[in-house]
Amino acid sequence: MSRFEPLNAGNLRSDGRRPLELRSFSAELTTHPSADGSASVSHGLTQVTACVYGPREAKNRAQTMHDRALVNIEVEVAPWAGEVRRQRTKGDRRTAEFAASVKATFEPVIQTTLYPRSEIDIHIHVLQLDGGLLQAGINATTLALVDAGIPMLDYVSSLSAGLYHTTAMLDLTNLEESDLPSVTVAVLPRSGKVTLVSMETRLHVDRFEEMFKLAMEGGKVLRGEMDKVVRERTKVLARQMEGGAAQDEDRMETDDL
Amino acid sequence: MPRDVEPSINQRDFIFSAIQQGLRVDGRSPLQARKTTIRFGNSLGWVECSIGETRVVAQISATVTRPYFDRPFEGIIVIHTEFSPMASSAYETGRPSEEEITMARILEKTIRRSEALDREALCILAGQKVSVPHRETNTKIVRGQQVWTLRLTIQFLADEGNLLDCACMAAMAALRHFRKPEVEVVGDEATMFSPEERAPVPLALHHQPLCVSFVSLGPRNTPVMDPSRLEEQLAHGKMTISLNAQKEICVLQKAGGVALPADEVLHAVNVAVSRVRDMSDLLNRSLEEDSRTRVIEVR
Amino acid sequence: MAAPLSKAESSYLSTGLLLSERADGRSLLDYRPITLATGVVPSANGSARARVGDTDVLVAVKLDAVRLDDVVDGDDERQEGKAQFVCSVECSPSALPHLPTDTLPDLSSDLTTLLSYYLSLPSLLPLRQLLIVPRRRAWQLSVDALLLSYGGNVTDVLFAAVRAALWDLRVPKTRNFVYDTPDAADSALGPGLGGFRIERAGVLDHARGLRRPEAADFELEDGSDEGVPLEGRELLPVCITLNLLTPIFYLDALPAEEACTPCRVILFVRPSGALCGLHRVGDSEIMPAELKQVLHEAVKHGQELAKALNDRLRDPKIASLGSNLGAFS
Amino acid sequence: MLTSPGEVITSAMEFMRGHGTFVEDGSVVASLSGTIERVNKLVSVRALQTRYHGEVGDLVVGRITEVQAARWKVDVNSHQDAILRLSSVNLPGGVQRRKLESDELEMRKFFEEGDLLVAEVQPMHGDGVLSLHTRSLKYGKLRNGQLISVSPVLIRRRSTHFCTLPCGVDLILGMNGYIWIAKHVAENEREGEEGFDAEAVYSNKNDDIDLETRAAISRVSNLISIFARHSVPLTDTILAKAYDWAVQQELSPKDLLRTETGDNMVEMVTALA
Amino acid sequence: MLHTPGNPVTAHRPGVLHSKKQQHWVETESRRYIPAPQESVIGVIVHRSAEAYRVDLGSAHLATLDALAFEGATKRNRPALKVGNLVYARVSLANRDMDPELECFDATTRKADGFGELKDGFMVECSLGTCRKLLDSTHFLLPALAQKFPFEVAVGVNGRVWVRAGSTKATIGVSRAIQMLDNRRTSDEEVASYIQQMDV
Repeated sequence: MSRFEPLNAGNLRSDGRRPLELRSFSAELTTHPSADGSASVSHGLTQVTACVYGPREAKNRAQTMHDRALVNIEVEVAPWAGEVRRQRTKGDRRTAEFAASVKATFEPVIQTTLYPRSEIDIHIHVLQLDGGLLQAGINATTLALVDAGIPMLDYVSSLSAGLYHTTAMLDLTNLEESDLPSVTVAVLPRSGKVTLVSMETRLHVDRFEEMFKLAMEGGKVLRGEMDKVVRERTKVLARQMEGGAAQDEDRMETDDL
Repeated sequence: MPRDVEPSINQRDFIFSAIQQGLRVDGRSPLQARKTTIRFGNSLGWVECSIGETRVVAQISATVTRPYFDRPFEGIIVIHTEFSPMASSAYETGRPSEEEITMARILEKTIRRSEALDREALCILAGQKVSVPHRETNTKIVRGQQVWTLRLTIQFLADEGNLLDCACMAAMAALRHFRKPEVEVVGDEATMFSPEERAPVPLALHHQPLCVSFVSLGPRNTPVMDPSRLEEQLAHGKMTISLNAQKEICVLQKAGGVALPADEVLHAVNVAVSRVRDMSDLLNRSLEEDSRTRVIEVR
Repeated sequence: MAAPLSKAESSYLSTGLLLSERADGRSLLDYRPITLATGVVPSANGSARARVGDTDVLVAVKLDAVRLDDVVDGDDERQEGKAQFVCSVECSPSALPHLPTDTLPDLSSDLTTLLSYYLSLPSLLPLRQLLIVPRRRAWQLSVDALLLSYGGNVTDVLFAAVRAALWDLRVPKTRNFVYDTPDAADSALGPGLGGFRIERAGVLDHARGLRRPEAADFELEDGSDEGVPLEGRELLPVCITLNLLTPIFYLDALPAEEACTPCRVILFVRPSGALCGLHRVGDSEIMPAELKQVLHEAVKHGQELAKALNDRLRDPKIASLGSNLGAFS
Repeated sequence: MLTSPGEVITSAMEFMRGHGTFVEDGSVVASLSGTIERVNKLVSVRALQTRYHGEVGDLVVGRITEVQAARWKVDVNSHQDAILRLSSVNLPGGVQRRKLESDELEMRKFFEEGDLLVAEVQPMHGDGVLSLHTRSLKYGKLRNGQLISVSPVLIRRRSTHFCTLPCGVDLILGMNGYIWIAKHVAENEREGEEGFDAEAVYSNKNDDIDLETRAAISRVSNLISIFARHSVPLTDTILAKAYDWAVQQELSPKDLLRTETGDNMVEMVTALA
Repeated sequence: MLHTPGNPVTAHRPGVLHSKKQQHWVETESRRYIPAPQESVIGVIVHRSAEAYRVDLGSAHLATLDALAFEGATKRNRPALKVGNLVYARVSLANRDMDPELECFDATTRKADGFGELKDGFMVECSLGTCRKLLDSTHFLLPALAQKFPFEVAVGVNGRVWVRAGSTKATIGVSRAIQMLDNRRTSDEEVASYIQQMDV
């Protein structure tokens, strides 16, 4: 039915990218000063914000765990996020599944055992959606957790990949996602291990490996981009806190923000 | 929500140290599945599947309805999963837990999203005009835009681990076992025949995806196939792969949990390929045996 | 709404209010600085974000072409121009992290009701402009707001953002056309046409039945990405919330101040000074004499607010930067 | 030296891991983003934004969240509410008075939900829950002012966290980032050991506060939030300087709400330092 | 089990009826335990506080185990059980209006009497009926196993059996034998032959 051509004759994708080129990535930390940590992440037109509260006293004591912190995820998709206006209800299965995946991804990475009986609440807002919901949600959550100063074993960076005939491509848009077999992975870059793999489209076993491994490589590259943002922010904070000593540079840094 | 009581330290330590030696408490090796059996009921499309002590019943019914507005040429399949406290005291009626939602979603992706069923073949009449269907003795005549709506109900009877694989097997078996009444279309009029008049026809399936689940267990995160309930509770991570006999992955879901090296994921995929081959063989064999015992009257 | 206050704190705050010396040094009718940015959601037809203190609201307006009910009789005028809108206000759990999440839907639905009230104010939306094909097609507005964080005075900030998003809205230019023959009309069924699908044959049957050479459908004009601003956007009402702590009343409450104020009056004021809506929220009652004074001040400050917002929105820099609207009194 | 989660800092053979790090495969790895600190063989990472991690002897400002059997739960911006036992507060009728059964039934007479208090962190019990005490005349219920909360990392450990600014405002800089700003009460006006009575210590009534003091409190409060926005650590000296600057510039408290004014202030005051 | 003096005896649970002299009881397949005084049970610690532990018995309510109800326990010297530990205890109080209470010693002698924390090993869950079979000294299973290798076992009437043998394999062997006995589809003969063929 679709006349959409994922790759043109010049080996370029519909938005002009080369197959392994990522969309423009940008991130900002402490977007919500009232949260303990927050971050906003954009992959092209997809924009997701995450706010972290905690570790803090659990609201629902029956749910607490005696040996570690409870991680709660709430996801909200803005009605205007997708192409068609849609108001999602609380019980929406897709949203619930998304929240469950993010939760299971971060539970083993956050050092929850340092905070018994506490809870860490993570609120994810999807402000705009053009493919890569899971990857943007995971990346925003990673950055928000770093921003909140919650100890983690590593970054978690996530990326999607697809396959058109034999060409693998990274960081899919909505159009590509709906047309190509695709996989989303989340990696722990230091160990190179994969914590999340999600594929929902039919693909022969033999063609899976290349796409899967490329997505993992891409995820590691993305970690570098995320770390840049974190370091920039940490540098600014550190200078400001030092006070008088580095005043001049300090001002330059704040101007950059 | 009552949380399941977590397994005791003794059970955890024992299972972890056993898996280090390649042992499981039910005597299996890590990549060995429990005995799988399929039992067909009297009515077509009623299947009970069990893996070890885990038991699931899948049931199919078909009705004629109007299609969805945006998909006028396709039939409808509704998948309904029923978790009840009967399967395990951890389940409660009412708001489904995360685990239940994840399971229902994987079933949905495996059966519906992977296009296991030819939905266009469920279309009876794609015409535009609508008139009231009228009845004769046994033969029903339908007019207008009409499609089959299949309702797949999955009931969980006992949860001793790995409900998902069992449910998927039951569902696919039910889809293959089911027969829908034959329909003859002349012009823009369709005639539906009762089973007495003409033998009902099987559903058109594109392929037959089945789920294989693994958990990571113990200090070295040993991959374990077909986990028991206790193993599931103690697992550091879970991964489910849906495949068909043509070696096509339909769903691969590892939603978080402990991180694994890429090669371990790929290895699991390969293990799943052979497990699915065995399960498909079993399913085909069971269906054949059943059809031999069934006398379908054809006039 | 905020965390509970101690008795000493709330008495310190309310005494301060009665003495006209507020916790952050403002006087009773001072606003905090308002930050406004438009065009923040690229995929929407109009959007804006407004921030006052910690209160942060994001609003997006989208336009969808919808089919009007095929009613022939009745009030023709109304039918032709029946403006349609859907709206929602969602309150994110991070806006009010102290609240249990199950009380958020109440706040959401209260604000949604208020927004729906605002949008259905007579002559608020330019019906003629939103009509595409008379009797057939019109633009439906979806106005969705997201309360991202809460720092008091949600209503005023919400409507400042809604107003800015409507200001930012561009209505696409369209061209109507008529089907020549019924055959041509039939062949146009089914597949999409100019991106919009005719949903039922009934529309056309009906058109033929009337035998009027009416426009049947439309297409978007080429090269008009820009669209047209909403007519009368300068005249959109603003929301002014007055907090009543008899005998005084004040504007732009902080969360802690809200917690020790028994009654609020929410007013919608046109830039002309006309009052077009009034809601009382809270436990206590108002005496008519007090109300008179309240209305007087509300209208005065509403006009000032509307003027300040309009001036700011006319500034071409706002779309890219997001600008700071000074505190005014 | 900056680091981020998952980054190997050094070998675990030579160094010991401290806060914000963990050991894996023979290396000390950072679990936080922040600055690396080395004290002898101990390596730790200090986050530049985090919740309060209690230490014994810290002075904190907290808010009662719950009244339980013979104890209160107190929000101190930490990962769990702290505990204030009935036996850890001064009871009316003399410092040495032992607690009675009847006190347990009237706990809300001392502190009720929402009440603010200043207290000291006591040696804690096994599972990391902070325990507080107010058994000093300096500690107890807070009145006559307003609370502002900032990131705990902006409050450095000092000899005293009770300061009096020249403008006639008392400050309590809680280590947990909660700061109490109140009307100055002279030392001799405080209730002495002798005159310790429930009325005064657990009173919910404020003294009369004149407009000038209120304005000073507002100004200090606005200055603190500006510094917090710029992540400038808070001390009484920097606040006093900022206050003088604001008065010099003839800025009313509400003028400080403007972003540009705030930016100016930080620039001027930190340059003076 | 059912024992009502006088009046006609009526069963109120399904099962196999057994009679001995004047007593009648019904053997059920039930897995739900209803605590009764003086019965020995195996519980999992699910919560600890300064004074007592809360213990899951697989029954409708959690039971309370006083931190001092252990041999040699004093105010200063209490057992340090963690959440998740197993205890072998006796029901000291079972009242339908109150949570059941447990003790890990004989209240009169204050001796452990075999009760207390169960260290290591593995816990098998089975029906209450299987537990009673195992407690019957004439039943073949445990003696048959003991012929093969030495092992320790604690049987709680609440459907839980704790096993500890010299090796992991041996422990698995015992627990599998118990599970086979528990399974309705396997006959006693099959269980016996499994034990015979067991290779440990």
